[in-house]
Amino acid sequence: MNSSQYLILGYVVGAGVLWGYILSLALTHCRLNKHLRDHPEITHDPQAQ
Amino acid sequence: MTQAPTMLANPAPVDRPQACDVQTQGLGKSIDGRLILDNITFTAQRCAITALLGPNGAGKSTLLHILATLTAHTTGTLTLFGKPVARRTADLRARIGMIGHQPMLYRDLTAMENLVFFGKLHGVANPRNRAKELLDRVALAHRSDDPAGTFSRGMVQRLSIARALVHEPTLLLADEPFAGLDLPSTYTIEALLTQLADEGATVVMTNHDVAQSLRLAKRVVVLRKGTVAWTGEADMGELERVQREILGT
Amino acid sequence: MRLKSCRLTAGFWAITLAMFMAGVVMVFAYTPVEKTMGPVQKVFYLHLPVAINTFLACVVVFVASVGYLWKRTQAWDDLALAACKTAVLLCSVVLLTGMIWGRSAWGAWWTWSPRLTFSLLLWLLYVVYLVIRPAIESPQRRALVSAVYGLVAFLDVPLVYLSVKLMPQDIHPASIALEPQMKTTLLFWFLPVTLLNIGLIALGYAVQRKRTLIEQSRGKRSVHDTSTPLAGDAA
Amino acid sequence: MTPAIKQFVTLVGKDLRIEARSRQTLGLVCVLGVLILVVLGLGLGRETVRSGAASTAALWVAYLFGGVLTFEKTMAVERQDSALAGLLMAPVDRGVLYLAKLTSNLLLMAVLAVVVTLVGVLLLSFDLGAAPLGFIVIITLGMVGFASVGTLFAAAVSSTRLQGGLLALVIFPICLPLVIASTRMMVNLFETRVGEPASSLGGSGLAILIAFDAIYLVTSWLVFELLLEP
Repeated sequence: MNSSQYLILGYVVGAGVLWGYILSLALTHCRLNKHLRDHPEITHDPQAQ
Repeated sequence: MTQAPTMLANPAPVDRPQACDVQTQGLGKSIDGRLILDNITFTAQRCAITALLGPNGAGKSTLLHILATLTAHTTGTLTLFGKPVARRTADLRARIGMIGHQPMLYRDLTAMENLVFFGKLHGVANPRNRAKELLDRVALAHRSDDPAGTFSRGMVQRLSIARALVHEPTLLLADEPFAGLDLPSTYTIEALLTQLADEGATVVMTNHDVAQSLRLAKRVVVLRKGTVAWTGEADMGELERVQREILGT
Repeated sequence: MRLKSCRLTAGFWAITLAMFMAGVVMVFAYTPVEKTMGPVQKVFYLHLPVAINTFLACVVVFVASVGYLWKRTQAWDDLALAACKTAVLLCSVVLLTGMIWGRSAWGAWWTWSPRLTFSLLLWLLYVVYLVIRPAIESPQRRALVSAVYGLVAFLDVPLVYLSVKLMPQDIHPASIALEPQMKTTLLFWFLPVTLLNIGLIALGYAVQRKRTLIEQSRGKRSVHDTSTPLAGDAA
Repeated sequence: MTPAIKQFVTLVGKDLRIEARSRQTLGLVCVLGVLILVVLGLGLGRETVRSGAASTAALWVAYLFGGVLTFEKTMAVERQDSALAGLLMAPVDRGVLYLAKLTSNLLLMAVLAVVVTLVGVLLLSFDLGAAPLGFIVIITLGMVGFASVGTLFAAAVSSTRLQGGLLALVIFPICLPLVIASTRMMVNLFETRVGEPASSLGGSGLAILIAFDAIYLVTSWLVFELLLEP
């Protein structure tokens, strides 16, 4: 591999890790939101002070 | 010896039994916004045993830890020996003895060494004499040079009481002092606690045995789900009532 | 209200992504090639801002840990955890880009140069934060131990820096004379990476808050069984 | 003696008495240290070991792992039967509790160091005579820093389920800078270079070690109380 190819590799890996993680976080967020919508008692519990 | 050894060096005059060394007003404890204890108001009188009853998880142990100033309460006020408990609690703690689920002893040290060690930490003037006196009192003098790890459950519990009394506390907190004891040990410890109260100490204990608590204590506080469900004079006639309060029916 | 915050979030990520893209375009089309190291030197524009942002994330871990020790509320612990995950992620990117750079420039994926070693130790320091958490069962205890660790770890960072300087010096570019275009690109890159950092911590925090909420609701039935500190210690 | 010093002496005396009676920590720790030396000695081979760098590194590994085990063991004594709760009920300053535990740990580690170093001299032909004073200074400073962090986190970790290994996991990354600095200095002292006298103790290195100790010690001393009263 030559220098330019390493450069491209660097950006692909860096951006891939960052945005891949963000994507997975966003998906988790949506899943949790759905879970909370399905179980309204979690957020609106009279016992929760 | 002409006089029975006392556990407290200077028994309080028995003519002031109404004094309350423990007072709580609207005491609450929350962890992460969840209430463990809520609006606990009760008093424990001097020269008497006060029993905290309630199902598992009612908050009895937490309350006892708050009274011992080991855990901070989050709302309300706690008054010990007439002083409100604020941040610095070391001087108050010096007047409190505590017996927990666990013996709080070093199993590799002998009974004597354990007592001398805790006596020294509390700044007792003559720890060795004090330890001897206490070992006599809890009937362990013959085993004073054996490691605590070799003791039976009943003996450990007696040594544990001796440890809690080493600095002559005026308030004794006992968390399930009868748990796992056989009948002879139970009677010994009952006698010890009663005698302590007679000598002028304030004793607060948690217990599961309702009948025993009513027999020993002067007042009973029933906790359920972190709140005081019922308080009243300990009277054998109230047995069923107290049991119903504990069950919440 | 809900829709508005939704739009704001979407807008935020759109801007961040757009700036990130613009940065990439700048790197490949605008900035000149460095003479001695060749094109691979351009990894630097991603590498350095991410490295600086790793520190910022560590600062957030520190602040949140102190916040927890002070206020003892779960929210601070959630923030510390989110920031710590971000710090580890960013540090991983620093390590990866650094390794790729090194492979191209010196022919080895890894050299024990002070700077790379420093990044590795920093990474380890914060990975341990994430690793020990599941080992502690009681949520309060977990938050407390984590907060103490987060505090001590942050104070440790300058010490790590000092210690790697004691290591035998290796080849590493001390400094590169930056041409104006290079400087512009580098400065520009701080924007998307910092936004990314903020977004990551915020999103991670939101996710963690919800997880905590669900976990707490599961434990609610046994609220009154929470062991008291001393009983917990005995276990 | 002020009450605090009396309490300190009582606490350290208690730890030593328990250790003298049960010998549960030192026996274990010393054997572990020797085992590590033997394993590393065999693994590195005769020629590598004879270079001062390898033998000092092997010694450090033995000290550190032995140290972690020491911290775990001495804190387990407090957790057993909740003896710690008894300590907390006493009007003792939490800082005194910390310093007493630290001192006990350091005393035990000193015994460990003597044993391991002697074995190192015998098995790895470690040349202690080359710079005995520098060796002692570096070891002492290194151990003070290491033990101060170790004592703190032993209190944090010992109440959790996963004790074994967890403590090492927590302490090592925190102490890495200290380990790097002290190992570096030791290697500088003992690395045998042909026709060159062993280098003397670098002043800047020493200053860094002392700074480490101060930071670790003060932070741990201040934070220790939080871990005891959750």
